[in-house]
Amino acid sequence: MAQAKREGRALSGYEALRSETALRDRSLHEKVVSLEAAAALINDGDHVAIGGCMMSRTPMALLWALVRAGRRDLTFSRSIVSSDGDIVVASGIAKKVITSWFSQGIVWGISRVMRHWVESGTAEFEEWSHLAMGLRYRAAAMGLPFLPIRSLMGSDVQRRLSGETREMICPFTGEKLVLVPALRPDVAIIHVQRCDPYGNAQIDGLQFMDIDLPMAAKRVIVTTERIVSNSQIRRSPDRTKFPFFVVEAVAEVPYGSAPHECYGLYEPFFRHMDLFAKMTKEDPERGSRDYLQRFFYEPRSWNEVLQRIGMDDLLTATSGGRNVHDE
Amino acid sequence: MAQAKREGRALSGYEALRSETALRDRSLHEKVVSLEAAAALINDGDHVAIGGCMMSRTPMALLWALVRAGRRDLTFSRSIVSSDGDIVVASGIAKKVITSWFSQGIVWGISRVMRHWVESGTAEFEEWSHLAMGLRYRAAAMGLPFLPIRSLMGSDVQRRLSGETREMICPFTGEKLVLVPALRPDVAIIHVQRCDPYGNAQIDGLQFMDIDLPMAAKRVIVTTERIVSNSQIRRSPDRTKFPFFVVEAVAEVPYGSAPHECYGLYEPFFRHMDLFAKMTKEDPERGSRDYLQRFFYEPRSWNEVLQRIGMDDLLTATSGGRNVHDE
Amino acid sequence: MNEIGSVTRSWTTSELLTVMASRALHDGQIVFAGVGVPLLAATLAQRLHAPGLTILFEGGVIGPFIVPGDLPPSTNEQRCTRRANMVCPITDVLMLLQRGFVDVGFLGGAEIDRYGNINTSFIGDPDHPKTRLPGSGGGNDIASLAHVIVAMKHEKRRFVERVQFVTSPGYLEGGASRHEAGLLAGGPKVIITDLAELGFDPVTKRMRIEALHPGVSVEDVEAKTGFDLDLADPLRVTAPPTERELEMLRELDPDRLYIA
Amino acid sequence: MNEIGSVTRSWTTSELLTVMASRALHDGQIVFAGVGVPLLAATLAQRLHAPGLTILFEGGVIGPFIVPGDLPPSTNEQRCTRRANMVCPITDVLMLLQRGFVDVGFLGGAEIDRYGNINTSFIGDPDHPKTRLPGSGGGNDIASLAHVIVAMKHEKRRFVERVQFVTSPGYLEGGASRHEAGLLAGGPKVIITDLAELGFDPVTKRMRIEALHPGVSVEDVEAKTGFDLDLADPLRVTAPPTERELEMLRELDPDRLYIA
Repeated sequence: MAQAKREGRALSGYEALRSETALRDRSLHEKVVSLEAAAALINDGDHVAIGGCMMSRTPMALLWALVRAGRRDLTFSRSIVSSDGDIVVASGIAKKVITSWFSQGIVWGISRVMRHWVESGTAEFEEWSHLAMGLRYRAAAMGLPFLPIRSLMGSDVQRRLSGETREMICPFTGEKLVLVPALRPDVAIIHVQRCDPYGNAQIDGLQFMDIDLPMAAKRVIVTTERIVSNSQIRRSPDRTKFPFFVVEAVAEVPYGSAPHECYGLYEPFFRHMDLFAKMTKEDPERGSRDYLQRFFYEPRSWNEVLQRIGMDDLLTATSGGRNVHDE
Repeated sequence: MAQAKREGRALSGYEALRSETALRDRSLHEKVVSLEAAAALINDGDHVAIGGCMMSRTPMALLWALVRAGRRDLTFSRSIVSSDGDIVVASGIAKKVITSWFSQGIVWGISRVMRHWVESGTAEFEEWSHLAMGLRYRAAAMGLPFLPIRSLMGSDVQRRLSGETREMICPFTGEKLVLVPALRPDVAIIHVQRCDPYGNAQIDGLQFMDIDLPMAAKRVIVTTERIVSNSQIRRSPDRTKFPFFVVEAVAEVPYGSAPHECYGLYEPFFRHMDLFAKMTKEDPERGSRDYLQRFFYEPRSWNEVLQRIGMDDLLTATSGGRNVHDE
Repeated sequence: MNEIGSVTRSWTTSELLTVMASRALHDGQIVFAGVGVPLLAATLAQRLHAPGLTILFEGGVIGPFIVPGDLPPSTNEQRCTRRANMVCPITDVLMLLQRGFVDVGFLGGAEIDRYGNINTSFIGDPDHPKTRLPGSGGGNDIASLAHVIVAMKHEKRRFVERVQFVTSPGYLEGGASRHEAGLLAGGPKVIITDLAELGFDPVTKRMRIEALHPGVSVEDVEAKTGFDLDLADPLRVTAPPTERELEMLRELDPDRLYIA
Repeated sequence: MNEIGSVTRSWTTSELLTVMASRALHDGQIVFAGVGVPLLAATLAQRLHAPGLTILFEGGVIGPFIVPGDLPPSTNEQRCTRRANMVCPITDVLMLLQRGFVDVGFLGGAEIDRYGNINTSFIGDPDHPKTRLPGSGGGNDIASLAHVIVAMKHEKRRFVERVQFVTSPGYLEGGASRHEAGLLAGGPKVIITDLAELGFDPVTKRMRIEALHPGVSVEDVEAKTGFDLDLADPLRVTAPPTERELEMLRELDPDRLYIA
């Protein structure tokens, strides 16, 4: 398996994509696993794409399990990274983060954790524009080697990525276009509101890049607030955002995005996010070590993490989350 | 206006696209018009993209109004064309149909109407693959001059379109790719289940190419089963499939897709479709003349068209339509 | 009832095609199916030997299940969404072909040639056609990007040396020509007719008889084919449709819309 | 309270920036806004003079309306969707920029230079940065594809001759260089600071003072700018924030999260 995987990586081009995809088990079958078993499906060195964006639908419980499992040398990619980025670099599981924006959040200023680990060269932060990230995943989802983009040109963002992008002259218009390469994660980890045991996933509200991500990745692991029956999924098939056959495992994890939000169910746990910012502000190294100790290493289950975050924060976030369409 | 339009057409490339788009009124304002007024927004010679697919969510009432208005030299494009294609060629409003498949429907055999008008050279049927049609609209929706595709190659479909497509060698993989050019209709006409007075359109069930189409076109006209309040739209903004600012006019037309279907509301009017097939089978010219006379020219309102189609057919279609999620 | 050679059979040609096509499908596959024989074949396979098989419809439907007696008129109306797992835009469902998630697509055609190229566009000169056919639809995309099963009646005018127009590419001029044209995946796999199952030589990509239906001879097939066919070695004989297959099939299409 | 030159004003710097930015927006425009000053400015404009103005958020939100006192923490959480007309994928909302539907995008930055290039990535050598900043986000896309309004505090270390890293392109090296680089649309339009409004010479694309806020002199601006500024002719003086503007603004942000 590990051998096949390494070979798969060495391959490139369409034929490799096709044979790799053909080998995936795409049959309709149940694939419910525990959170810990889901984390065990991710290997050292994998490129892991994180679903959601910023503080929303972050698969935080799965990241918690990955940190505890002591995975190493992971590359993470995501549209925009918040404290999830801080945690994967501070815990040492990430060697690289590919994203368009990396900080806890505007209201907390520039992340000291990101700064410490990136400025020291311990973790790499590879910067693309937000649209470029989106088109890279979309190219992969479309089975294409690239997509053209009209931004990036002239900037140092592109210059710094020069080995990665190409330019072409459009044969129809004579205009210059930048080509951004398909980004094909080894694993996409995506948190959703509901999913059936086969992996049919439904997402309410903000979708971010989570329609393209599961189609782009080589494997997909879903965490879900609730596992629902296939019948419930079939009652509104136009709400299914990605199909079962791309999914390898489904784990039910209520509040699996805490302390980030899950649309319609809970808002970000702002007080807890303040706590994280405060703990890591003065001494990011010690602060994040303390934070990880208290909320990642000591709790033996995700429920225990939630207990430590506390009922007050959880209920406040829930109350806010349920107000989403309240005018 | 007509002058500006002709100039706009002569232009090509991104700068033309940008200036044309910048000139559109994209403000949040009400734009409800009658069916006839909606038809009057379409000019002779326009390229009109038809939303929906086959016998589903066809903006038939608007086509009825266009035929009655005696518009000329129109080019139509659509993912797949059913009797709507027969009607636009038989009525003489279309000089060209760009699509991937053109016939009334598999169960009725090859359309005699399509055959008669196309084989005689009166109307042109330009054939693309279905995915190519989709990617052409999508390229336009993305503000790109083309998208790459991995089909078409080696076929006579591509050969016959050779002036239209390009080939390139991928600078990342060395593989050959076909480039299909953006298809930018002058007007997209789209029928939906509900839309607010500003043009925020929500589509249930099958979406076909109707997410890309309105973003691709230079102007968009929506017909809707029901005009709903903006508040109702805002209660589920993730069901809005295209935004108000691309829409120029909204007309409320219940059963506006008859005798085709509208998901969740009514199925195709099969008996009426049989009638159309029967009338046009022996002598497509006389048959479609008779059909148009009876169901297009004589009725003075869409309601009268529905009356002529008849209550029985309407109720049967409605009963079928409402059963969509009935197992 | 249906008579070929000297054997009288208790099934129609469409029933035979459907049963044989269903057997060509395997559990766990993802299958692009049109209405009619393809959809019936895929559904039959699901019910008999491939419960984990997934159907895709061109209209943008993933994992539907048809309701017996309520067959959809095409792949683009709401009946196609019955009990579906997902509904999505057309371009995205077709993209699954390009992404490589689809194992098999079903195609038919007015003509097929020795290299499995299919014509659904023109009979006669495309500029002045004798018959303008409905065209590619998703056929070109399916044929370009997936393995293809063809189910069609065996007639000399349909099995031709060279199709008049390549709507959906097979192995083009044979040999490596498909790959050289840039089509790096897929290709025709099996042609199921009322007489035989035909496949392609792995190297030359010429069509060959793989198996004969019971009571059919090589000569019977040759008589209805417009070019020389190679023969697979060994040449199999298919098992006739079973009672169970036919019963199940007739349950699916009680009005005999597609199996008459 | 806020003191500049000799005039005492009854507004904060953020309030001034917000009011001036709101005035730069017109009815019917489609505006890409981040949280903070941009969102407040766009909302203020909607309520005062641009009721048909549409806000877009990077998280995939079209036409939201913020709830006073319940401001979103970023453009990517559910608070951003309050009273929205549409929610869509991020890639698609950013695509509106490329398609040309967006009139104006708001940007800020650590540094801006004489040609309106913005740095939000690195202070110091990118390979060994003194400070790694959060990066582009949608900034590069907005700056590449739309007209840009920048609202930022006027400080010498922020208004520099040449940014250390071009995250979001302005007019690059000036003149036609932006167009030549392949950026065929958009570009920085106005820079609003606590001292002045700055624009760009139509030909050289060098930054110039277009208007001074009341009580501010050209020298005040020059003293806080790291390069020579051109002057528009005539040089306007802006009207101070009105009571109505300030009241409305304070209603929107009663906790003074962004206007303190």
